[in-house]
Amino acid sequence: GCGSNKQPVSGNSSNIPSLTIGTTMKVEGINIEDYYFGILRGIFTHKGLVKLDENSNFTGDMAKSWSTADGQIWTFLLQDGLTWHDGTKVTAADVKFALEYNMKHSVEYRSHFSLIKSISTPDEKTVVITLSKPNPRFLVNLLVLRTLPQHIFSAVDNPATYNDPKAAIGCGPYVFEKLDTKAGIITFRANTTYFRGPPPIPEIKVRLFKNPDALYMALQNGEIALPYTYSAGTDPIYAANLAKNPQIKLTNIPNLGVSKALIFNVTKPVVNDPQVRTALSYAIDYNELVRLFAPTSGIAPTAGLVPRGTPGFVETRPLEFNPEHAKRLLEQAGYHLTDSNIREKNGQPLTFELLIRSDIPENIRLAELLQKYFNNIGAKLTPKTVDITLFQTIIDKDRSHTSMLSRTTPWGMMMWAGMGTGYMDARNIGWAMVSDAKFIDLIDNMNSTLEPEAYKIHSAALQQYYAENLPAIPLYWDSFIQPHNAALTGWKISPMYGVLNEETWYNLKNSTR
Amino acid sequence: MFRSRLSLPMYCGLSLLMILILLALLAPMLAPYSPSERFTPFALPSAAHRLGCDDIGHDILSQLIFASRVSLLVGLTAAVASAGLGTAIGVLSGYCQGYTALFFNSIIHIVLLIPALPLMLTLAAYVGPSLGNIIAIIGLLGWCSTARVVQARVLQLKSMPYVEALRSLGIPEHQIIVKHIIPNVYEVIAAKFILAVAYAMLTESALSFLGLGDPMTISWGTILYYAFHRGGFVNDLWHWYLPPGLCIAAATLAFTLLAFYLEQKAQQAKILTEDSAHAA
Amino acid sequence: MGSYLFYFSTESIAFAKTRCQPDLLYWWCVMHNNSLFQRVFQLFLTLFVVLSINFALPRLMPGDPVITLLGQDVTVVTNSNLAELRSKYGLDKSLGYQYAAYWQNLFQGELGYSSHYRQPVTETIKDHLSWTLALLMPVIAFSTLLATILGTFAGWKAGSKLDYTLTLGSLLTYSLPQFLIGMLLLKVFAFELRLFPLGGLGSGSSDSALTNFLDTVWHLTLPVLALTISATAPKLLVMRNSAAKEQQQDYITYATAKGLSTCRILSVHLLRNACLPLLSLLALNIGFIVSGALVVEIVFSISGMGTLIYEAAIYRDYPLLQGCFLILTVFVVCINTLADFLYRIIDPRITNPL
Amino acid sequence: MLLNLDKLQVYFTVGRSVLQAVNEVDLSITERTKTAIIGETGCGKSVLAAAIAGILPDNAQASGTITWENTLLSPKLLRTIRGKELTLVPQNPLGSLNPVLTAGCQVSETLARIKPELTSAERYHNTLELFGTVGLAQPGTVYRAYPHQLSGGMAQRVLLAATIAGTPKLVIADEPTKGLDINTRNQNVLLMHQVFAASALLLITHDIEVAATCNSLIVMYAGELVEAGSAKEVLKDPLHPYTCQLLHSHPSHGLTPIPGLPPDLTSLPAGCRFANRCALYNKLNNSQKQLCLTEHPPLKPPGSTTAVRCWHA
Amino acid sequence: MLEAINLTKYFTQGLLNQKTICAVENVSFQVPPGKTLGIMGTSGSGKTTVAKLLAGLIRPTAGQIVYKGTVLSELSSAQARLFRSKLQMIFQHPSLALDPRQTIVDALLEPLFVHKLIDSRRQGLAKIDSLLHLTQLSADILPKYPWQISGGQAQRIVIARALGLEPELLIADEPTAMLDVSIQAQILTLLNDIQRQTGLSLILISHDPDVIRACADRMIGMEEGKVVMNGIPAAILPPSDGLFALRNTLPTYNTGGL
Ligand SMILES: Nc1ncnc2c1ncn2[C@@H]1O[C@H](COP(=O)(O)OP(=O)(O)OP(=O)(O)O)[C@@H](O)[C@H]1O
Ligand SMILES: Nc1ncnc2c1ncn2[C@@H]1O[C@H](COP(=O)(O)OP(=O)(O)OP(=O)(O)O)[C@@H](O)[C@H]1O
Ligand SMILES: [Mg+2]
Ligand SMILES: [Mg+2]
Repeated sequence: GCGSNKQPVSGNSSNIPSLTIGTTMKVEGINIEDYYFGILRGIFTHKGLVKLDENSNFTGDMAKSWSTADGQIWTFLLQDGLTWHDGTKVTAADVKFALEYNMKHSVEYRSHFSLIKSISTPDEKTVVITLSKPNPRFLVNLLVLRTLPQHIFSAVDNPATYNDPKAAIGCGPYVFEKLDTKAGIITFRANTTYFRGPPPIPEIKVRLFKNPDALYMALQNGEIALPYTYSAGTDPIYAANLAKNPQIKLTNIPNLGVSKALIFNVTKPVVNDPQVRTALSYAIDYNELVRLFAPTSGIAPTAGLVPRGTPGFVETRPLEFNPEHAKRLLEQAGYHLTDSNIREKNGQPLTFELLIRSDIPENIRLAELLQKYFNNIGAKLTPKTVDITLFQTIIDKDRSHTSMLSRTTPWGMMMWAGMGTGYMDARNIGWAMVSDAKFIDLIDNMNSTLEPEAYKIHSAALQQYYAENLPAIPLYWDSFIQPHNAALTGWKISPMYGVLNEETWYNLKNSTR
Repeated sequence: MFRSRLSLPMYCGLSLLMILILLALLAPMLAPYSPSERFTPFALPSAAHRLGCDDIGHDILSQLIFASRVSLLVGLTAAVASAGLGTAIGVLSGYCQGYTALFFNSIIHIVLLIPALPLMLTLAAYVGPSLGNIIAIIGLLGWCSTARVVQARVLQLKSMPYVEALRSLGIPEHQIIVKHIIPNVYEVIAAKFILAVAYAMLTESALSFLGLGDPMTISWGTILYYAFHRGGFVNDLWHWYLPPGLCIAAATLAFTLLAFYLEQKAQQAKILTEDSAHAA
Repeated sequence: MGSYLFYFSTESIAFAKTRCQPDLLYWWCVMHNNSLFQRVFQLFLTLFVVLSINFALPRLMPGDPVITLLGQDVTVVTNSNLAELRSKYGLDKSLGYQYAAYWQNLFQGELGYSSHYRQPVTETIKDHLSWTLALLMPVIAFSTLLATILGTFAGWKAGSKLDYTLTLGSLLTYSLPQFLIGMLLLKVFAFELRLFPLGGLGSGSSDSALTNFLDTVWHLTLPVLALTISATAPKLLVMRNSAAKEQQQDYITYATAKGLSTCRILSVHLLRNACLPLLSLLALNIGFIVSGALVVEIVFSISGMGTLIYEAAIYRDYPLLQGCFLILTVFVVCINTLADFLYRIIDPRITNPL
Repeated sequence: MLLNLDKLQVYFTVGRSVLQAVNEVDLSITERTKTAIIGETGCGKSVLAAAIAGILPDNAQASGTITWENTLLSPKLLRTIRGKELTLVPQNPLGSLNPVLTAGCQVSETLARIKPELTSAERYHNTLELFGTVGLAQPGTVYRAYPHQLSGGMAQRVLLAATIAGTPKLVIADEPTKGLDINTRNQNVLLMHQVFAASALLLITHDIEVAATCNSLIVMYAGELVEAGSAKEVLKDPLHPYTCQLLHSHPSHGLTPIPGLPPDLTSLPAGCRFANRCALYNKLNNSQKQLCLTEHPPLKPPGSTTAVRCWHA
Repeated sequence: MLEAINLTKYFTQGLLNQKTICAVENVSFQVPPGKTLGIMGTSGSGKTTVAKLLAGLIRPTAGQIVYKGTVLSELSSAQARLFRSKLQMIFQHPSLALDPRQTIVDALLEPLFVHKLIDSRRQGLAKIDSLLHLTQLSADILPKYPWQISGGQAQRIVIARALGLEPELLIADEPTAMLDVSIQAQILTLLNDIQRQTGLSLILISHDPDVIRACADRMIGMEEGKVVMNGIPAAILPPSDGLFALRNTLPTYNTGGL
C-alpha cells in the first residue's frame, strides 16, 4: 500500500496557543539512546520511513510510496520538500546513513535490522534496501526507525553521549527547543518549514512527574491538558476519579497488546506440562481480575492470547474460571493432593516461582491474587519480586525464570512473525522459550509467506496452538484509557503512540473558543 | 518536679505500646475478617467495613490489625540486632586501647562514612525484598549511632575513679566490662534500643514506600505503599492511607516516649554521679 | 569530643614506646610521634576502605549492568550484543583491572560516564547536587534555627508547660512518616488550595533572575516545609536535653547570682554550651539528610541526589553509583571536619589542633 | 543592720518525702562584719547561702523573712542588688565559670551590668585593673584564658575580681577554699580579707583554720544554728558539745572523731539533734538525758550575738 | 619492705607539638613494714602519679619498684596480679570509687571472689562481717547502693574492700581531701587503728601538713615531680600553730564591728 500525507492544512481550527502534556516517563537526556526521549522524538521531532494508520495499516511517513516484489528488495520513494530543522534538505543518503549509523552504534537497532544486507540510494529521493532473505514483515521493523541527519551525526562517534541540542534535530512537525531538568519541562515548537505546513499548535510542553498522584492532581487542576505514557493508559484506579470531573474526558484507545499475561518458561519443570498450564488457566477468576484491574474497558480474554482487535484474530476457547475443572485436570495429569495442601506427582510438588517487577505495584497485586487462585487448586506459587535490572537479566539473559508476569506492547505483538510470536519463540525474545517443531513450523511459514491469505491461515493455526498449549495465559484484555482536557477535541489515534501523533497536531481543536 | 512530670509520658508510651502489643497478639480475635478475604474493592467505610476496603477488596481494618504483628516484629528484631551490635562495638571501642580500639573505631567510622540510604538501596537490591532482609539491613545500618553513644559513655566511665579502683583491686578487664561498664551504660542502651525500634519501624515503612520492602507481607508500611501507589491519595481515600500512617506514628510515638523517659533518667543518673563528685 | 576524627589516647602511645613492637602501623606512629599524622593516616585508611567498599557495593548487586542499556522495550538479547556493550563500558575487564582503573580515575578526578544518564558522572551529579542543596540548605538552616531557639527555651524551662508541649509536639512530628507529611502537604496546599505547585523546582519560564529565584522559592516551599517538619524534632529534643542539663550547671547558677538578665544567660551562657551536642548530631546526620530526601523528592517530583542514587542503583549504573558515593563521602568528611572546627571554636576545651 | 534573717526555713521536696535543710535560722549581719559558718557536710550551709542570694533550686520552699538594710528583700529588690551590692563567691570556682567564655569576658560582663555607661575599651581596662587588684600576675593573659586553662586558685581569683567589680556590701563566699592546696588556700584567704576589707563577708567553710580568720563564727548542725559568737572565743572556748567535738577532730587537736552520723533530715528527732553523738550527753544523769531526747533546745540567750543551743552548756 | 628506686614517669600531651610533662622524676623512697610513709606536696606535684605507679595502674617510664626483693615492673601480667592484691590503693573521691550499680555487699565480695579468697557467698559474708567490724560500720549498710551512703561511709567501705584482700601495703591517696574535718578524723583514726591491728604498711598522701604530722612516721615532700624533703615529719615540718595558724598570718587584722 502507499499513502500520502499531503492534506490541506486545516486553517480554521480554534487555535491552541500551547499544549502541556504530563508524563511519568523518565527522560534523562536528549541523546538518541535515551529510551523515553526516543518516544518523544517519534512523536514530535523525528520521522521514519513508514508508520501505522488508525487501522494498523502501513502508511508512508517520510516515504511517499514503497514497493517490493519478493519481500527481499524494498524500494522507498521519499516525500518532497522534507528539510531538517536546521534547514538542510533531507535526502535518501540521510536514510541510508541513519540505518547504517544506528546499526553500527546501537545494539538494539542491530537486532531490528539484522536482515538488511545492503542499502543503496540510486538518486536523492530513492532508497533501496536489500535483505539477506525475503521478509514480508520487514516494515514492522522499520517502524522503530527515526531518521537522523547525516551532516550532524557523521561527526558524532559516540551518539550515546551526544547531548547537544543538535542531537534532537529531526525532520518532524515539531522542533525540540529545550529540556529544563530543573523544572522538569521539555519544550517543542512548531516546525514552520514542515512540508505539510506548520502544525497549528505553536508550542507543546512535556512536564515530567515522578509521581503519578501529582500528575493526576495536575490534570484535575488543569495544569496539564493530558497525561501520557507510551503504550499504556491511565490506571483505572485513577480513571474512576477522573471520570467524575467534567473538565476531563476519558477516551478509550484500542490496545493490541496484552495488558497482563502470565508467561511460562515451558522448559522448566512443572510448568512444562501443557495439562498443568491448562489446569492453571481454569483456576484464575478472569472476571474478578477485570473487575479489579480494568473495570471500565477490560474483558476476559480467550486462550488464543492475541487481542480481539488484531488483524487476523480468530475466536478460540474463552478462558473461564472453573476451579473444579482445574482440579480434575490436575488429577488427570497425575498431581494428587497431599497433607500439605499442595499437589504432588511422584514426589514432585506442584510449586513454581513467579517473577515480578518490584516497581509495578499492580503486578505485585496480581501475583498476590494468582497465588490465592492457584492455592485453591493445590498449586503453590511463590512470587519473587525483583527490580527492573534483575528482572531483565533473568528473563532476557539467564532465562532462569519459571514463570513471569508482564505486559506485551502493541509493537511487540507485531514483531517477529506477529501475533506475539516474538515473546514466545525461543529464537527471538522468547520469554516462553517455546521451541517445539509444530510451533517453529508455523512461525517459519508466517515469516516467509507473501500472501496475506496464507498468513491469515497460519496465524489462525498459531492462535489455536496458543489455546491448546498455553505458553502464556492472558489475564485480561483492555483498552488504554486516555484522559484529556474535555475542551480539546479532534484527537486521532495511532496504534504505536496513541493520541500523540502527527494527525492529532493537525486536527486538535479547542472547542470552548 | 520534673521527675514527677516525666512519668506521664512514660505512662502514655507504655499504655500505647500495650494496646499495640495486645492488638498484635490478639489479632485473629480482634480483626473482623481474615486479612486475605476479598470484598468490594475501594469500598467506603461502612458498618461492615469500618475502614472500608482496599484496591483488591481487603478489609482495611483487619489488615491493619494483622499488620501490627509484622511491623512490631520488624521493629523489635531489627532494634535488637542494631542495639546488640552497637553495644558490643561501642563498649569494645570505648574500653579497649591500642589496636583493638583502633580496629573498632575504624569500623564505626567506616560505617558512618558509608552513606546509609545508598547502602540500604544496594543491599535491598542485593538480597531482594523479604522481611528477614529488611530486618538485617536496618539492624546492620542502625547500630552506628548506638555504638557512638555507648562509646562516648564508656570513655567517660573508663576515667571514672571506680573503674580505676577496680583495676587496682585486680579485677580482670573482661569482668570490669561485663559487670561494671555495661550495667552503667544500660540506660543509654535502653534508650537507644527503644529509639532503634522507632527508627526501624519508620525505615521499614519508608523502604516499603520505595518498593524495597516485601510487598507480600502485610505491614503498615505495605498498606501505605499500596494506598499510595494504587490511588488512595488521589481518590481521597483517607480511610486507607491515614490509619496505617497513624499506626506507624502511634507505635513510633510510644517507643520514643519511652526512650525519652529513659534518656532523661540516664541523664539524671549522670548528673547524680557528677554531683556526688562535688558533694563528697 | 572531636566528633569525627579519631581519638587517640596519649596513654597508648606511651605504652607503645615501652613495648616497642616492630609493627608497621606502630612504627609509623612512633616514628612520627605525631598524632596529627596519625589522624591523617587513619583518615586516609578509612577513606581507602570506604572507597573500596564503594567500588565493591554496586558490583555485589545481582543483575547485569548492561542489560537495561539494550532498551527497555523488547529486544532480542544475545551474548554477543551484551559483550559488545560490556566492552564499551569497560566492564569486560577483570575486576582487578577495573579496581585499578577506579583508583586511577579517582586520583585524576575523573568519575567516568554514567551509562544510564549518558552523561559524564560529574555533570549528572552537579545538577542533582545543586538541587538537593537548594532543597536542603533552607531545611538545615530552618530546622536548626527552630530547634535551637525552641530547644533552648524548653530546656531552660524544663518541666514547664512550654517544655511539655514542645517536647510532646516534636515527639509527635518525629513519629510521622516523612512521605505522609509530604503527601498531606501536597494534597492540601498544592491540590486543594492551589497555593503551591504540584512538583518540580521551577515553571521553566526564566524571564529574569529575580522572578526565576522567586519561582524557585515558590516551588521549594512545600518540600522544604515537609523536610523541616521532620528534621526539626530530633534536633529540638537533643537541644532541649542538652540545655536542660547545662541549665543545672554551676556557672548558670552563678550567672543568675551575678544578676545577669535571663536573655543574656540564655543567649550567651546557655546556648553556646548547649549547642555542642546539636552540632555533633548535625554533622553525623548530614550524609543521611543529603541522600535521605529521596522520599520527599519522589513526592514533589524533584530530581535530587536521592533520586539519582535510587536510579543508579536500580539500573546498576556503576560509575554513577561510585560517583554518588564518593560525593557523599567527601561531603560527610568535609561537613564533619567543618563541624570539628566549629566545635573547637565554640568549645575551647578541645585544644588539639586538627 | 545590713542583712537580717528571721526564722528562715528551707524545705526540699524529694519524691514524696520532705527534707528540712534549714530550720528557723535567725541571723543578722552588720556592715563590714566578717562572719564564718562552719559545720559538718550536709548541715545546710550552702542552702542558707542560696536562700539569701535567691538562687534556691526549683524543688525548694523557703519561709521566714529576709531583710536587706531594713527593707524586705523582695525578688525585685534582689534582682537589683544581686551582683552589685550582694555578691556571691561560689563553691566550685572552675565549674562556676562558663567553660566556653574567656575569664575576661565573664568579668567584664559583670562590669557591664554594674556600670552600663562604660565603653568596651574602658571595660577591658577596668577588668585588667581588677585582675591586678586580686593579685593575678599577668592580667592580660588571664583575660584571654578560658576557664580550663586556669588553675583552681586562679579561677578563684577571677571570681573574686568579678565580685569586687561593684562595691559589694555583702559578700557570700561558699567554701572558697575547697579543693585548693594549702599554699593557695592561704594566699586566697588572705587576699579575700584584703579585697573585702570594706564589705561584710559571710564565709562558709569546712576548714576551721579558714573560719578562724573571721571575727564572728556560726556553727551549724543538722540545719540549725547551734552556736554563735566571736570566732576567737568560740574556737578557744566552745560552749556547745558539737563545736567542742568538731574542734577535737582537727588534726592539730588530737584527731578525735565524733562518733555516729548526723540525723536524717527527712525525719528529725524531737529533742536535741546532736544528742545521739554528744559526748556531754553520756555524762548526764537520766532526767537530763530525757530532756535532751524530748525537748528541742532553744538558742540561748535569744537575740544575743553569742548564743548556744544546748540544755546543758 | 617496698622500695621505689628512681621512679620516673613522663606524660606526652598535645597533638601537633607534643609536650612532655615530667609528672615524676627520680623519686626514691622506702616504706618500712608496719610504718606509715607520708607524701606531701602541692597540687600537681606528682603525688597521685607516684601512687598509681606503685599500684601498677600505670607503668613507669624508668625506675623500679622493688617489693620484698621482687622487681615489680619485670613481672608478667599474671604474676603482677598476684602482687596487686598485696598492694592496695584507695582514692580521693570515696563515693566515685564504687560502682553506682553495685550494692555494697557485692562490691565487697567481688575482689574476694576474683582472688579466690573465698569459695562461697556464705564464707564471704562472714569475712565481710569481720571487715565491717574492723572499719566500724554496721551491717545495715550492706544492701545499700553507693549513692545512698555518706562520703565517710563510702571511704570506709573502700578501705574495707582493700583490706579484704589482706594487703601488706595500703596506699591512701588523699583519702580525706573531699571530706570534712570530723569525717577526716574518723578515717584517719581508723587507718591508724587498722595499722596497729594488722601491722600493714601505709602510704598516706596529703597536702595538709597537720595530717602528715599527726599520722606519718616518715615523710617525703614533693615539688614538681621531685623529692624535696625526706625525713621525720616532726623534724621537717614547722610546729603547728593550731587553729589560728592562718589567722595569725593576716597582716592587719580587721576587727570590723562585732
Ligand atoms: N536540690 C536539692 N534537693 C534536695 N535536697 C537538697 C538539695 N540541695 C541540698 N539538699 C539537701 O540539703 C541538705 C543541706 O545541703 P547543703 O548543700 O546546704 O549542705 P552543706 O552544708 O553546704 O554541705 P557541704 O559542706 O557538703 O557543701 C543536704 O542534706 C542536702 O542533701
Ligand atoms: N594521664 C596524664 N596525662 C598527662 N599528664 C598527666 C596525667 N596524669 C597526671 N598528669 C600530670 O602530671 C602532673 C602530676 O599529677 P598528679 O595527679 O600526680 O599530681 P598530684 O600531686 O596528685 O596533684 P593533686 O594534689 O592535685 O591531686 C600534673 O602536672 C598533671 O597534669
Ligand atoms: Mg555546700
Ligand atoms: Mg592527686
